[in-house]
This record gives sequence, C-alpha cells and structure tokens, in this order.
Amino acid sequence: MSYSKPKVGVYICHCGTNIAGKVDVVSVAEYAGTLPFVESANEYKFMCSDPGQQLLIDDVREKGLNRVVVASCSPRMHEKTFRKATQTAGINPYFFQMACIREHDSWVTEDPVKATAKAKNLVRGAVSRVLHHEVLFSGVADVNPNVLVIGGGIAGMQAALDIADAGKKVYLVEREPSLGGNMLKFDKTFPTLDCAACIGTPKLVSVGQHENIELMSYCEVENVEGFVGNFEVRVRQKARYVRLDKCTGCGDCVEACPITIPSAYESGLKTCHAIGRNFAQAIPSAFSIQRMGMPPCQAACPAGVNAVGYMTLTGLGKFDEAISVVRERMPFAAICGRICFHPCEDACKRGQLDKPLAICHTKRFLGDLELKRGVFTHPPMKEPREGKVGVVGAGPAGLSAAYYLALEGYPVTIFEKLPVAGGMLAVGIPDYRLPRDILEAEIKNLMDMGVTIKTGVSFGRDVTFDSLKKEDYRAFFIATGLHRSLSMGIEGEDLEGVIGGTDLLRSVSLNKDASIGDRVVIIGGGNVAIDAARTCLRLGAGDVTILYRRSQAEMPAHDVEVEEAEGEGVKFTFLAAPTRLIGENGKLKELEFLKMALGEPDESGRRRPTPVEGSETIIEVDNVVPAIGQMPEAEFLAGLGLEADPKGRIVTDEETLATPQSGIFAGGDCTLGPASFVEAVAHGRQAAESIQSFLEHGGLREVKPKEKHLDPGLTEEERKRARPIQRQKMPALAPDRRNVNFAEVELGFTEEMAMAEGQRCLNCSICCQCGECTRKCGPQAIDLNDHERIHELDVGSIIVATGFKIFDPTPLTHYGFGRYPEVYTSLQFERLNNATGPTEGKILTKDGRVPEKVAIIHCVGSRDQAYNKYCSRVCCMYSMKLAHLVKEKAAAEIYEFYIDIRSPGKGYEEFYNRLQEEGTHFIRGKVAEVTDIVDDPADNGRLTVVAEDTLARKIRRIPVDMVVLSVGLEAADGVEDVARMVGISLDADGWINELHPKLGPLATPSDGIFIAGCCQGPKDIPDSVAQAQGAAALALSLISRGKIEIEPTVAVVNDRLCTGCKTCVELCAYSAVSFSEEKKTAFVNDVLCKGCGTCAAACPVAAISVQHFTPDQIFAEIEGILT
Amino acid sequence: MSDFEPKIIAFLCNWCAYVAADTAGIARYKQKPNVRVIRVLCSGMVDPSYVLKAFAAGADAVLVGGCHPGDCHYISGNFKAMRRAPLLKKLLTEMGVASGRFRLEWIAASDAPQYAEIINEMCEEVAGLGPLSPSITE
Amino acid sequence: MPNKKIAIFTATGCRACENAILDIHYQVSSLAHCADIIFWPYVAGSQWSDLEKQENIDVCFFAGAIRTAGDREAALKLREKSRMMVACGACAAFGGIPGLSNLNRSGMVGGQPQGTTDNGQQTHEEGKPRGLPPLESRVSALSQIVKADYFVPGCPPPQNFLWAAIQSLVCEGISPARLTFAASRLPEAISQAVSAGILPPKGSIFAGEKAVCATCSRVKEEKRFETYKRSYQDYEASGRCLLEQGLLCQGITTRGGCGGLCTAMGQPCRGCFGKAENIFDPGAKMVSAISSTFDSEDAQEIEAIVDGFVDLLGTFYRYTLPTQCALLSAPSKDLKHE
Amino acid sequence: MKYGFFPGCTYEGSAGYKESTEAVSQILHTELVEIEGWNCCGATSYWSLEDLPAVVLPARVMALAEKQDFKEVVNVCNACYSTLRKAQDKLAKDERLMAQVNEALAEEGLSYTGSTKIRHYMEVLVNDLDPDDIKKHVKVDLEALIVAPYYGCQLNRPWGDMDDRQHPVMMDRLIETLGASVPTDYSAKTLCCGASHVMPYEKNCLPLVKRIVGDALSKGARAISTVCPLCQFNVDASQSGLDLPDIPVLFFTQLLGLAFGLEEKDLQLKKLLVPFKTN
Repeated sequence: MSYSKPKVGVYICHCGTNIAGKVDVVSVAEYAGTLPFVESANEYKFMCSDPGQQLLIDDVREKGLNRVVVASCSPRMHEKTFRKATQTAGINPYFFQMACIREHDSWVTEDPVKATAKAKNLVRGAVSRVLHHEVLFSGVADVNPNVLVIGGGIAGMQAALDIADAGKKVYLVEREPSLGGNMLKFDKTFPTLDCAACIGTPKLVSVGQHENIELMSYCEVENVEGFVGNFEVRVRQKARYVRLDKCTGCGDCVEACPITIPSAYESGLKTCHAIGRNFAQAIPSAFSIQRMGMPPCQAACPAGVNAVGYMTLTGLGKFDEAISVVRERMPFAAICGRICFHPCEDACKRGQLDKPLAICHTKRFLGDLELKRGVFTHPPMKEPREGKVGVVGAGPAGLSAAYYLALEGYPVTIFEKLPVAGGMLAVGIPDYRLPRDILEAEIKNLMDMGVTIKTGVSFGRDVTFDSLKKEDYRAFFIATGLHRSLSMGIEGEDLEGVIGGTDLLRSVSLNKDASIGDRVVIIGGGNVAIDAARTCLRLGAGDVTILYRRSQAEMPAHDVEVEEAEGEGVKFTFLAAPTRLIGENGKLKELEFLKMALGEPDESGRRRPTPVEGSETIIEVDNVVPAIGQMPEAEFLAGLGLEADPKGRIVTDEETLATPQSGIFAGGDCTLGPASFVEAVAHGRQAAESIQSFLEHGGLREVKPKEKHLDPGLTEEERKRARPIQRQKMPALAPDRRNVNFAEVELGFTEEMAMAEGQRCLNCSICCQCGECTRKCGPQAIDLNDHERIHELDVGSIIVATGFKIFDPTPLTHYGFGRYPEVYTSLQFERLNNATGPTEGKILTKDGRVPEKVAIIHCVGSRDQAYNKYCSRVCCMYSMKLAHLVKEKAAAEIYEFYIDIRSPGKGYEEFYNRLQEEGTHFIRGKVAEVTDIVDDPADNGRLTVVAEDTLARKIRRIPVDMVVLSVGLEAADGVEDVARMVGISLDADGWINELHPKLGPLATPSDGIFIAGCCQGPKDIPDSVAQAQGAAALALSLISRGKIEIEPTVAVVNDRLCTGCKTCVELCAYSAVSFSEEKKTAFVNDVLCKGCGTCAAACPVAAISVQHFTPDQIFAEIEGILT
Repeated sequence: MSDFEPKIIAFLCNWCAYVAADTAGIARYKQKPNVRVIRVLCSGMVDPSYVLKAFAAGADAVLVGGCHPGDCHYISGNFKAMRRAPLLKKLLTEMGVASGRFRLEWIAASDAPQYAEIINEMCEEVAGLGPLSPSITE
Repeated sequence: MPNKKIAIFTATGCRACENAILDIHYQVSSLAHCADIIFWPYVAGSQWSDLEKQENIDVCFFAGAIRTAGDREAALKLREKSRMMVACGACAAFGGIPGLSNLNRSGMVGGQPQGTTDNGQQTHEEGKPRGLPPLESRVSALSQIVKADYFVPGCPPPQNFLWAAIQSLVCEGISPARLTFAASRLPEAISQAVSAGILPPKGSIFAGEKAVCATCSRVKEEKRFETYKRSYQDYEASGRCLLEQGLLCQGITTRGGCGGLCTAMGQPCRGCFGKAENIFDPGAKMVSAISSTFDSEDAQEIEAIVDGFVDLLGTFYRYTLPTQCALLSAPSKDLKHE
Repeated sequence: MKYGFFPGCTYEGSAGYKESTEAVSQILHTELVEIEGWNCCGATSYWSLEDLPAVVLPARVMALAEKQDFKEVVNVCNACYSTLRKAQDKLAKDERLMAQVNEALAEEGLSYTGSTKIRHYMEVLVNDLDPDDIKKHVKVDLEALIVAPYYGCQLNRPWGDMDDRQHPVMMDRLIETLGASVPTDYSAKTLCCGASHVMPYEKNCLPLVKRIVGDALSKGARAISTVCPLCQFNVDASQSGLDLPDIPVLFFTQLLGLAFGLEEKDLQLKKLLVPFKTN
C-alpha cells in the first residue's frame, strides 16, 4: 500500500472502569477525531480483548487507515499485542503508537477533569508522533546450540546436566580443580538430613561422564564477546601440572610432596600438600598442583636456578635430589656457591620477615658434598647426536654451553687459548675465593660427560672456522670473555711497576706470584679491583689502597667483598682520580691524584665525579694497579670477521645470541661487557638451546611461554608458616691481617646448617617443583613444565552460576573469631561434621575434647547495618541442622542465639519444632561478645557467650566449649568480572540483577545470559536446583527457537551528514560503532547495536539516529503533547 | 501561583524509570497531573536538544529518569546522561532557565514510591517558579 | 536577455561582506556583463534617491544585521523593490556578532543613542547621516524582518560561494564552467541547479553540506574531553583535533564549506556558517557532543570539568544568537510565510 | 606540640594522675595548656534527664576552647572525652539544639561552632609522637613487668574511629614501647568498671571489676594500666571486696613515669590503694 497521505485511526480503551472510571473516554475520542490526519477515532471497553483488536483490524481495512494509535495501558503491557493486530490489519507493525493513559493517568490522577485533559495531551502526542513513523522490519540471526555454564557448583552442574540430556553441547567452566562448589563441603542438608555427599557425588559423576558436557575444571572465563545466539568466549586454563588423561588418582604423589600448607578446602582446619585433591570422590579425579607462580628467588636468578626446589629438598636432608635440581640450570654448584653474587637472596621473601635464606651457601654445601663423595649428578644425557659444536673459550659461558649441549648428546670441543680451562674462574678469581681444586674438579666432571677441552689453542691462529668446518664442525659458540685491562689514558702508564688488574690476577693464578712492592695503589671500584687488592696483601704488600673516583655507594663491587677486603686491611680513598704517574728512570715512584666531587647523574644513573680544582695530591707508591675495566681483544674479533660495537663487544641477537654469520653464536662477557659468573652460565644455556634448534631444524628457538612471577609481597599466611629458625652463619677464617693467605676464607656449611637453612624456606610458590612427585608418579602424569592455555569457545547462550562465598567474621572482633581457637565459622563446622573432614566427622575441640556445650550465633554478617543488611536466608535452617547434628553426635547442650527464626519452606517449620522438642535452647538476642573470661572457675578454659535474652529480659553469660558463627552469604569473588564480561549488572549488595524480580528471575537484561543459584541472591539447595533447571529450560527454548529476532530499534548513520568526527565511536558500550577509514564516516554494526541511542544523542550533527526513536519522532511527540 | 498548572515533560528510560512510573500507577501512588511521560530506551538517548525542544515548545520543566549508576540496561548509557546534565544545566541557567526546571534522577524499576515523590515535589517546585520565560541571565 | 538589476547594501555590519564581493576579482567583469549595479552605496556611492527611481530590482545582496530603525527601514524598502533577497554573511543570515548584544539585558539594546535626529529618522540625502537612528529592542537577522530567499553565510562569506550565488542568481548560469570550483562543496541540489542555470530552491544556503569537521585537515584520534582550554592556553597548533585538545572548536556542529580554514591555522572554529543542516540547536549539540566524552564517571569530577567552562551562550551562539538559539530566538519570517 | 587541656573534675583528686601527667607531658614536649574557666562536663547524669543542660555544659568547655583558639581539646578521662564527643555529635546533627545552646552561651559572650577536635592524651601520645622519640626517654628497664592494658568501655565507643572497639591495641603498643610487656590477649580491655554505679549498686559492680582484675591475673599480668580516673579508682578500690590476689592499678602516665625513671613525687604511687612495688 502507499503511505502518501497519513490516515490515522485512534482507539481509546476504557479498560473496564480502570480508565473510563476517571477519564472521560468519549470526549477524548471526540477530541482525537478533530486532530489532523485522524480518519477515525473510537473508544471501546477492552481494546486488548479479541473483539477490541478485531474492531481495530476491521476499521483499518475498511477505512484504509495506515497509522494506528491506541490509548490504554502501558506499552510494556500490550504494545506487542497491538503491533500484531496492526500487522494483521495489513500495515507495518511499526506504524503503531501507544499512549499510556492508565498507569500514567487514570490510576494516579485525582481530578477527573485534569485526568481527561492529560489523556488528550498524551493522545495528541501519540498521533503527531505516529505520523513520523517509518516502515521497519526486525532482523533475524541463527542461535548457536552450544551453551556455556560458568560455575560447577550444584546449580551449574544441574543446569549443565539438563541441557546435556537434551542432547546439546555444554561447556562447564569451574575455576577450582574439581566440581562441587560449596554444597559438597556440607555434611547433611536441611531439613531432610540426607547427606550432601550422597546426593552430590552422583551428580559429579554424571557430569564427569556425560558425553555432551565438556568439563573445563581449573579454568576461568577471561572474555566474552558477541551477542545472544552467538557469543565468542575466551577461557583461560590454569596450569594444573597433572595430565588429566594420565593421572590414575592413586595418590602416591601426595606422600612424596614435601610442602605442607593449611587446606583452603578444609577452611584451615587441616593441612594439605602442594599436590592434592579436595576429596576422594572429586571430579575430575585427577590431582592438581598449587603453584602461585615463579618465586622471587628463581625469577631473580639470571640462570633461573630453582632455589626453592633445592632449598626445600635440602631442608629434608634429600641432598642428592637437591643437587639434581641445581644441575637442571647450574652446571657448577660448588663454584656458583662460592662466587655468585646471589641476587636470589636479595629477592628472597624471608628477607622481609628476618633474614633471607642463605641460598648461595647451601648451594655450595651441596656442590662440596658431591665433590667429596666423588659423584656427579646431572640430568639424564640424551642419545649421542650428529653435529659437532666448537666452543671458543673455556670460561663459564663456554663451559656451560658445552654442558647443556653435551646433555643433549652433541659432541662438543672447547678451544682455550690459555694453558688452563676456566677462563676468569681460573685466572681472574683468586684462590682464596675459589680454590683451584674445586674449579678443576667441576671442569673434570664436564669432561667425564664427554666434553673435549683443548687448552693452549689460539682460535684464529691454530684453528679457524674454515679449518674446523672442514672437520665438519656445524656450529660455533664464541665466549672469549674480556681479558685486556683498559688503560687509564694518563701520563706514565708505561712505567715499570704499573700492572693491569686482570694481568696481575692472571699472572698470580698461573704462576702463583708477581713482583709487588710494599705500597700498592689499586685504581677502580669493581670486583677486579677488590680481588687485586686482596691478592696484593697476600703477595706481601704492606700498604694497599683502593683509589675510587666515586663514593662507596657507587662502587660496583659487591658489598660482601668490600667488607671482607676492609676486614683484611685494604684501605679506601674515595672521590679521587689519578692524574699522572711520576717515575724515576723508567720506574714508577709517585702517583698524583685529584679530589673529586659528585655532580649530576650520568647515563649509568650514577653521579658523575667532577674534579676539584687545585686538589692535586702526590703520594709515593711502588705499584699502581689499574682495574678500571676490561675489553675483548679487538683484533681477534676482527680476525673472525665478527661485528663489534664501539665498546668492542660482539653484536648478537639478544634472544638467540646468534651473530650475523649463520651457525656462529656468541655469549658471555665478550657480548655483555663485564658481567657476572651466573650471567655467563645463563648465556651458555641460552646459546646451547639456540644451537640445538639450529642444528635440529636450521631455524632458531621459538620463545617459550614464560611463567608469571608471583607477588613479591609477604603474606600473613607465609608469616604464620615461617619456622622460627635463624639464618645460619657461614664459618670463616678470622680476617686477621697476619695470616691472610691464599687459603679459602669461607669454610662452608655443615649438613645440619644446610638442613636448618632449607627449613627456613617459606615456600612462597607453594609447589617448589622439586620433582619429588614426578619421581613417585607411576604413570608419569606430572608435567612440571605445564603452563596456562587459552581456549576459544562459540556458544549461543551462557548460564552464570558463580554461587556465593561465606562472610568473613574476622572484623567482628567481639565474636573472637581467629582469636579463640574454639570459635568456628559454620562452614568450618560443616567440615568438622563431615566424614571426609579433618576429624572424620567427630565433633571435637582443637584439643580433642568432646564438647558439652555449644553456642550457635545467628545472623553473623547478615541483618547487620554495619555489614550486610539483607537476610542470608539459609543460616537459621543450617544452624538448626548443625545443632541437631551436634546433639546427635556429642549429646551436647546447644544454645542458639537468634534474632528471628526464619523457616519458610517445605518441612522447615516442622524441623524447627523438632529442634525445640530435642531441647535445643533458643535464646532470642544478638550476642554482645564471646570472651574467655569465665565467672565460675569451674568453667576455666571455656568461652563465655554474653547476650541479652530479650524474652527473659536479662543478660545471659553462658559458658560453652565451642562457638559456631552462622555466617551469612556474600556473592562469590570475581562475580563482578563475570558480570562485566557478559554485560549484566550487580545490585548494591553484589548479587546479580535479574531481568525482573518477579517475572524474570532467571533471565537478565542481556539476551542469552541466564542466571541460576546463589549468584542472584542467597538461597538454599532446592531453590538453586530449581533455578538451574529453569535456566536450562530458558537456554534450551532459545536453542529450539533456532533464530533470534533482532529489534529494528538500532542506530543508523546518515553518511550524507556524518563528518567522521569520531565522537560516537568511544561511547558505545557494545563497540557497535566503528570508524570506516575508506568512507571517513562512522559505521554501526546493527547486530551488536542494542539501540540505547547514546551515540545518536552525542552526534554533533545529528547524523546518527535510532530507528523508531528518531529526533523528529520525539520532537513530534513533544510538540503534540505541549501545543 | 495556585491556578498555574505547569507542564512538565519526563523522559523516562524504558528499563528503570518508565517501569517505576508504571509500578507507581499499579500501586495507585497519587501524582499531580502536570507530568507527561515520553518513553525513551535509555537516559543516554536523551539528547540535550530534546530538553531544549521541550522548553521551546512550552514545557515549564523537564525531568530525565534513568537507571541507577551501575544498573544501566545498556551498561553505561546513564553515565553519559550523568556527564551531560551539569553542562546542560549551565547552558540553561545562562538562558535564564532556573536549575529547578531541569532534573536528572536515578529511578530504579522498584522505586515507584520515590518516583511519585519526585513527580509531586517537582510539580510543587515548578509551580512555585511560575511559567518559564527564558531570558538572558548575567 | 536584459541585464539584471542588482543592489548591494550593508545594514549594521563591518562591510567585509561587500569587500568579499569585490574579492571575486576578474569575475567582477563577467558580473558587469550581465548585471547593472543600480544601488551600491559603499562602492558606487549610490544614494537612496537612486533607489527611489527604480521600480524593481532583480537581486539584492543584503549584508549586516538589523539593529537600528534605519536598518529595518532599509530592509523593508529593499525587500519591497527586490525580486530576490540574498542574506549575505553571518550578520544578515543569523544576526552575527552584532546579535551578541541580545545577551545584554541592561537596556543597551533599544532606546535613543546620542546623535540621532529628533524624529529619530536617518535621512539619506547626500548620503550624509546626521546621526544614528534609534536602536531596535533586539538585534535581528534579515529573515526575521523580511523574507530572505537565499543565504550566503560566513564572516565574511568565502568568495567562491558568493560567486556561486552571483552566478546562479544573477548570471543565471552563464559560463557555468567557472563554477565547478565553488560547486564542488555545494550541496547536490544547489550545485546541480547552479550548473544547470536554473534557480536553486528557495531558502537554499550557499555553503557546504557537511559540518566543518568533514573537511578539517586535523588528525582525529579519540574524543575524550579532559579539561576546558581557551585558545591563549598551550596546545598543539598543528596536528591533533583541537576539540580533542580541550578547545571548544565548533567545527563539529557548524555548517562547512569553508574547508576548515581557521582550524587548519590552529584556531578553533567559531561557527560563522551557523549550525549544520540537521541540527535543532547548536548549543545543545555542542553540550551533548562534548560532555558525552567527558573523561570521568564521577559526579564531582564532572562538576569540576564543567566549572572550567565560561560564557556558553556567547561561545555556542557567537554568530547565531538572534536566530538559532531555540529558547532565545524570535521566529523567522519565512516560517510565518509557509 | 601545644594542646588545649580539659582536666575534668576528678583529675586533681585521683591518685597521682595530675602529677604524673604533668611530669610526663613535660618530658615528651606535649604541652597541655589548661582551658581557662572550664567547668564540669556534666558526666553521664544529665543525658538521661534533659538534653539542653547535658549539652550546654560540654559545649561551654568547647566554646571556651574555641575562644582561646585551641584546635584540639585533650582529655585524660574517658567520661569527659565521651561526653564532649557525644555533645559534639548531637549538636552537629541538631540545628535547633545548636541554636538553643548558643543562645545560652551568648549569656557569657561565648559561641560554639564545633570546630575543635576532641582527643584523649593516651591517643595523642600514640598518634602524634614517634615511638622512637618516646623510647629515647626510657631509663628504667621494665622488661620483667607485665601490664594489662585496661581501656575502659567509653574511650572508643560508640565511635570506634580510634582503634578496634572491642580489642584496641594503642596502649598495648605504648606499653611495649616502654619496654614492658602486655599479656597475650587480655580480654577485659574494654569491659565496664561500673562507673558511678559502684556507689549505689556495689554488689552489682563487683563482678564487673572481678572480671577485669581476674582476667588480668589469669593472663599473668602484674599491673593494670588505665586511662581514666574513675576506671582507676573503681578497679583499685573495689579489689578489697574481691577474693582475688591484689594487683596494682596505675595510670598510664605513671607507667610512663616509671619507665622514664621519675621519682615518687612525680608519680605519687603511694596514693594507690593496692601498692605498686617496683622490682
């Protein structure tokens, strides 16, 4: 039909007397007849009745109307009805407009005249609006039949089962390692007293076995996108470390686990291990490992050595196991244990409590022990493989690379220029810090693994890449370190008596001596300077001074060593820089230096020293040892054709250590500049991995997912866990000036000390990956390298069943929870009652007595202005259930302190009566305090519950053995995130808002999102199950509809006007508005658009409008109403 | 002022405020007859132009009703309304429209009594202010 | 065909519009070909007496706002004689800068300023005004006094649109080729009419179709309004969208066509082309667009941002107060006519 | 630091509170400047009878403080403290009453705005001083001394903005700062001592004191420390009526004095009914 000239039909409804009783409907109809474009105006008793609708339809057909207005009840009531009628009459349903003259007028206006006038206004508004209506059609989209259920408690399980039974696919996401939620923690259920486990576990099993249910335990929903019928969900699978498919649930691992922590599942009444299972019937039955993330010590270690792992094992005296943990990432325990600057200890959380663990010393102990025993523990070696690898330089980097390559089964040869292997370890670090025999022993271990070390071979001269490639070496690792001392660039450096720090140390190491006079000045503040100084003392120098241009704070040398040096008598002159060396016939005689002042910080962040004018000082010296840094032999690198940076370091890829030349890798000091031993070892491993993947598949190692670090803050939990043991003191030679020699200063831990140290570990990561369980696990189900995974799901609807958590009563200090051991939360008490609980269901006090008197306090955290104002609904009933159980099991006197008893529900009131008959004392009054002060000495050791008995009108002080706090329910943690993701809202108390409190309790304002159980508010098991089944039905009906209608009330952009100013883009809560780069205008995705009109309102040029709510339609209504 | 019957336009969001208005009706909360409700999908949809239009067309006051912050059916539409109100008020004041003549209220679906209260109180106030005659204020 | 008779006049205004007409350069010659300028006091020194002689004028380009009794008289007189009346420039079209005096309630508008003749009439003999005629109670745009047929907005109007208007109204499409440069930015309907040499629909506005933003050369990233800035404050003169930097640039709500001249120079748009096509009230839209993107959901913070704003009326209706402010404008004549 | 000081009626009469407070505040440089012309706070009696006088009395004290421009009024008595605060709260909420009160005060040319902050000296020491500064003055080693910190019921209730209502720890910290120790978990910290009821209803009040003393003894305390003259008096005096070993009840200021090595004249320990024996 054509809509050329609007012909409007207006229908005024009497709604019996509801409208007509107040509004003069006849005069309204007459008035309507006078309005422009109105062809026909009628009133009728009940427009919504069939005859009423028929009247409308016939009228439209006969008079050829093309617009319809009905003035009656609220459009929320009958808009759909009349739209259908309009459609049936043969015109577009959106050519209909409704005026609400009942709820907004006849029912609320007192004066009939004014009511009638108002009705006329509203009708006129509707008429002038409908003239501007446009033809609209609602769109359709398919519904994906898969359903996501969030939460594996009783509600979630039930919903999943019902949907799965209907033959639809369900993804059930549970964040705990196993199903069951809170219900499975309970003992009996009220009022029928059937046991929760007995009715719960069958559900677990059927969920676990159902072919249509994909159970995703230990998972969390991370993101939800899309719209009803077509949600895209991202789920994060937490690392379980146990393979579900392999674990048989035998439990051998649990005995093996050295970690013991309070069990969260048993709400702290019992301890558990890092690996475990909440209860025997758990589904999935597979165990899981609790790991908080990478502990600070391991995170801090450049080589990533698993310190917690071997510390824990050492604590147990399992030294062999401990050393093998060390060797996973550290080839040289004894060496590392001596010379490492142990960043792990700086990071150790125990440091926040008293002193960090002596990780380094313990490692040394393990290494020494092994050497003493003459064994060498290392991870199993792989089968020999093809591909010879040449390593240049037998320093820590080279050796470590060789170690890891050898483990992988590659033949490795190390070429070392010096006559000895070890690099700086051998010729840089003096004996008194690292005895030669230790070094040699650990290097020998390497050679026993099959590594060849060729000393005295100068790479580039004796052998070259080409010569070796001919011997089919397939890859090379350059780790030649830094050996050349930097010159100070001042006059007189060539004088006799000036000897470079590293040169000094080298010559001393190689031939145990160097001619050193009495007065020696060392230049520099690094470790080499300190080593040089202490070495000079040992060579007999009488007066050894370290000259450093900055202050002590800026010294790069490690504090420990500075202290030791001072202890031995080394002098320090800070803020002084040499300017000139004065000699006499070629021999050094005097040193001139300038005083320095600290200026602005330089690029290294340290404050730059600036000379103080005229502060020249001259002192007499026999030797000057410049130790201001080292550099690689430049010409050597040039010889190899390797690119070097300005500082002479080899340029490599940071991640893979590959040089531009294929097959050639470089690491250690020659790429890092002066770095530490452990960093060199780390580089060695890094290189080994790169080289392996290079040899395996020509490519380079892809980056593995890294474990996230755990929060370095010390938790209360850990504070409690800490064993009261002092940090063990390292026995050392007395720093007595007279007998300073090359004998080692530190003497090492005893077994007892090591064990004590190990026991100090807080196990902040919980699982320490010590590998005890893996060794015990028959089916090899444990994979300690497991990591987080992301799953993508496509579903059509989502059921949120995130449940509740109990109120934490700690803040109510007057109830003494946490202060008096015999004050329990109701959930703890459930566990106490539960046969699988800490006491196998016996009611016992912490000191094992059977209680004679038990008090149960109602409304803890509920009906309380200070906490939650709402009633938690289940507390009265479960309190009485607990009362009954205690009476049954312990024959104790029970005192229930209540405000009101609320027992609405089938058999509930009867249960209350039963309890009264059983002789439970019900005392009506809120408890003032629970105290350990007793009036009668006979009650010593008991708790006194003080309350006003409001019925007896007196204060009661009742001594009891146990107090149970009937804590209220609160929305589960993280529900706000879930709500945000699925686009629904929470009420003030944190519960999810349902669509309608009466008529839409399971639906939400977001289509396709349904709710069940306690996430919507406190409720008991039957209600939760009922809701679950209801929600399942809603999901299924959505699925069986197959298609969803998309309202045409969506925003549309008028490209002719849109300027592309992007005002609207960021405003859309559904990201439905985007900016089209080619058209330079905004674009609305009408599938995502919900029609809220925020963009339209904001559009500065009114280029966007929401269909059926366009400005001209609204304006027309305004004018209609007002003119 | 007693004979003066102000005309008040109320833009109510479909999910909270409008429902409250309906519920108020069902509960028969008596209200002054001066308010005319215009249904919008969300308070975030109420373009200040609508408000000016209403005033220009002869309204003596305008009420915008939306869901409480956090409860918006469209997640955050009501926050947009909340952002607009103060600047709009400022513009209106400069135009000589007393601040009592424009109100933004959070009215939950269950707030029927509050709704009736707001309506009556607003009618009172506006009746007191008298008919709107916009003029420049300095 | 006979030459068109045209008149050019400025009421209360700065005469920049008339200069803009001169700015069509060599095209003045082609204007001369098809038109006789029979009344142009500013350039031709015409007298009102010259006008009296004419019984009719084809096109009158009327600039300036109606502020005095004299202005009103001139408007009525010219309307009476002219077949087509073109409101030329922001003042004639919307009230313009003089219109801002409507903001002033304290009686400056209206009354008898010094130097007016006792009968308040301004006589035009020898074009020597003896004083100012009395002021109107409120400043109006041309269309609020008499019906205006066409509008060329801008302060002053860019010469290409002026030329487009002259071409189509005066030359009626002679050498339309010359037009293309101007037509390019004109709304479909007008440019077609212009190039076809027929009259554009009455009420046509010789300006762009989209708002200024569309042709602004600045980079729009994300609208998030943090704090109100004024143009003397520190901001990126080049590059990022000025509004996104906190300046109240009205390019988002203002009819375009200028090509974003000011914004390109780092000056926020002041809205001299009036509100864009679909807008009910420019102030309301500015409020909505800006406040919707306030970078806060906290009532106090929002209040704080709003406190920063000053003189919303004077800013949002700088050129349009008499005509485009929904609450404060008098209706325009052409509404009455239809 | 300078504070307006409201001694209250019982200050001077109580066993060494005045002397020790003066001596200690001098050492700790917390100058307590007595509010000139102060009057009795009215204590609890009026509250149950008539609002206006109940409020006017404390209001006058605070008005005086305002006039003598003290930002803060320091009390040493729980009753004074809570009465002043109660009045302050009541007046803040009740404009009518406020007007009446000011009308009354106007008689003396005083007015009350509610600007002064009401504080207790013990809380001042804990919050305004650095514990290390207090430590500096400690001369006597009290390590062996176990002191039960008894706060009384009015200090932090109903407000609870000073510390935990039920189990405050401020004084515990203070005592530890002095080198003495507190019993683990003294449960009677905030029980009521019977206050003024001790006189008329002695037999009802004895059990109250018994709990305070009994718990202290059973938790191994050798002394009880109080912050309120009435608390001190009740707990000290009532012990004769208890079948329990005696335990001395000191003012916290006396305890500070002991630690600072002050002499008897500053401490007036002899005035305690249950004698306190050093060593």
